[in-house]
Amino acid sequence: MQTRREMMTRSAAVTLMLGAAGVLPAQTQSAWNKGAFEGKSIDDVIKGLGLAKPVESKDITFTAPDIAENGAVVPIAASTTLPGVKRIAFLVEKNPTTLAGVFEFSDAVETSVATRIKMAQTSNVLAVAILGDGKVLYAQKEVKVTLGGCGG
Amino acid sequence: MRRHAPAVALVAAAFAWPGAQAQTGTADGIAQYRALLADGNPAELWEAKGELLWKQKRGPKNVSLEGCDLGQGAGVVKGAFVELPRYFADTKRVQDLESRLLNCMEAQQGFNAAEIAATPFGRGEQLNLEALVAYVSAASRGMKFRLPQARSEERQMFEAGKRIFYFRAGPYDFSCASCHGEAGKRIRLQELPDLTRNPGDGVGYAAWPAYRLSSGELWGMQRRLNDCYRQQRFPFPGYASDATIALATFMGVQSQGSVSIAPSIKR
Amino acid sequence: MSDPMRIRAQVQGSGAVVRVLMSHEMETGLRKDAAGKTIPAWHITEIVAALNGQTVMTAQWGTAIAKNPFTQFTLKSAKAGDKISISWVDNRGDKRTDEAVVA
Amino acid sequence: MKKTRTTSLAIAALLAGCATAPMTAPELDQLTQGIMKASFREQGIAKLDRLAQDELQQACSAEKPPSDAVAKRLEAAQLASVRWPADDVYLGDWREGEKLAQNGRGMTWSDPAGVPSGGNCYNCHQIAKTEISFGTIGPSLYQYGRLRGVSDPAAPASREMLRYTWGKLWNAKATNACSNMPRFGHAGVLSAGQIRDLMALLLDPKSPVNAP
Repeated sequence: MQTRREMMTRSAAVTLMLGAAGVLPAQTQSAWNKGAFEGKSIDDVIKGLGLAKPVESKDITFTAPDIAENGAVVPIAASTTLPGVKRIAFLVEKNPTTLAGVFEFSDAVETSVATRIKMAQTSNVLAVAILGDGKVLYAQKEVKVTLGGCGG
Repeated sequence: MRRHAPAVALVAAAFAWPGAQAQTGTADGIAQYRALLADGNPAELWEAKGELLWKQKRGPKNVSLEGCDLGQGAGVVKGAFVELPRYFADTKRVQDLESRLLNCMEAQQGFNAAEIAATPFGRGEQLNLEALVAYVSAASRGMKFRLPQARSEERQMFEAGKRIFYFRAGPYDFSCASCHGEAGKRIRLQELPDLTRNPGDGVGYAAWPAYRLSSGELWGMQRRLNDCYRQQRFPFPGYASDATIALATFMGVQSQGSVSIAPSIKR
Repeated sequence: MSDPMRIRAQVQGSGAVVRVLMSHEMETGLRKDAAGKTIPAWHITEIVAALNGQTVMTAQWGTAIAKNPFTQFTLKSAKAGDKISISWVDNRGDKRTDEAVVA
Repeated sequence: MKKTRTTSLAIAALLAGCATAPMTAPELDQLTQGIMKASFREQGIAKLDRLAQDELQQACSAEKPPSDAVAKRLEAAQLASVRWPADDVYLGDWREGEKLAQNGRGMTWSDPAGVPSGGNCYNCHQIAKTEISFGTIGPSLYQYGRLRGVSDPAAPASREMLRYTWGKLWNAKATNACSNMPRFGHAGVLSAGQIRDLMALLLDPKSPVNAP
């Protein structure tokens, strides 16, 4: 078991190492956004990320299943061809904490990402796209989480 | 990830499914969910780990498993899984993959097989066994089951397995056949393979070992059967016990000629 | 020690599709063990993807990314032989980097 | 472990000894019994006595069901053992019944002792329309009371259906010897009070099961 101090030192060392190797971009060298990840509502998260009010947009393509056979693993994907999108965040309205993850894109990649999230119950899931000019757009979908197996 | 069709195409296919929005919503929804997960089975992580473990010098004797005979000769992995359980002359037993691996770990690497068999799933050497099981089964992916039944010991294990399959007991009166005795049935939303006959390519016996989404672990047939018996409200079947090997023989012979997709991905 | 990732980078058109599987518990910090004790949160917090040493995508993750995470993204421009590396750091300070070659 | 190993060897010897002529059915039965005995151990609340079959379990453990005559005799014996509800009160609270129907826990080796079991109903049956995750091993029970004309459970005309349903829940084998459904009352899986709640879920006109 390690002490808290050791852990912090190690974490800082990792960040420094990755930073020195040019692996971490300037934006994420500041640590993980604790405030945003502890948010318990969409508003909390938007505030935590320091964003403007999101506007629903058809330009964000958001893929999620209608029904999740297992809430422990829900495949989702978001993409957009809109220019200027720098980040995409995934939010689950009814999870204990709302923000699942934030992806940040350089010009070398498409603004398109797929991942898998956990859902505690049936909920709206949002893909929030953050543009370089401060605009915030989103698409959402309800995903039903079903009970499965013998339940024992 | 082994299938090289890009996930985007799979996603598109899932949504272009005829009548995706139509009346049978639930079944289509589940099919769409599974299609979205088809690419990128975390079982690959276990396959990779298992390959390392197979080749790594380990145990009190510090040797690899490359001298282990899974039925195709020492060190031959490809094609072994689809011919198990089978009779082994050195142990004079019909053995499934897990019990055979235990033998090799004891005889060659110097591990204590009984101790590993008694270790709870998902801990210690059991974790390594699961990786080995993923690796060995993956080496037969796409091959058809062809369990040997030439020896009387093998045929007797099939017959015993059949009897155990239909054996009803416990407070709920369940047998394996209670849930797996008829085609087209489900528990909740999960289809139940009919194991009284050949359920086909990649179904039932031909889909295990598998990555379980619910626990995020890789389950071999031993763990699959163990949890079936738990939910049957039976007492605890010993790891690699003859009852589990007999059942595996019964199911494997039923699946003769069907293609193994193991390790697959399951709810 | 953590187990290796599985990284596949496959040329598609002038770019490449990158698929990554990571071995990680991604414990939420909300579950209890058999004795009723809360299992502490343990999850990947940051991801960095680089192409030939140049960062191309990063991510911050919370506890709601599924166990044994899967992520897919697309490089606009890549050719066979290019080197992709993926690094993660978790909330315990553990880290891992794995590499793959675009094929 | 040592004990298991010795028994395995004994079975191996038995297997080897019979390598010349195929085993007869009784020999295979005996072999199977030996394998079962050597393979299981008790764990938590799941003791080895659970492997001891009663007459009905034994009769329903073959590939083919028992003959009609045997089935009839077994059904009659099961029916005779049904305990009917005290004070003629058949219906409890459908809300509690719905919770029980959803609950699939109880009586496994990972369940603690003394915790009431669930009914496992949705595992095999469609029941309320709102639950889309239901099994199909048993028939749909949606609109159960409504389809059977039970508009007033207290009316004398409803009595036969109340008794039939109670009998099914208490001991499904009383009407179908080798039914896949557990004998919830008979085996002590559910209490009479829990069965009343399930009765209400199926038969109370206010239950969502019977919503028009």
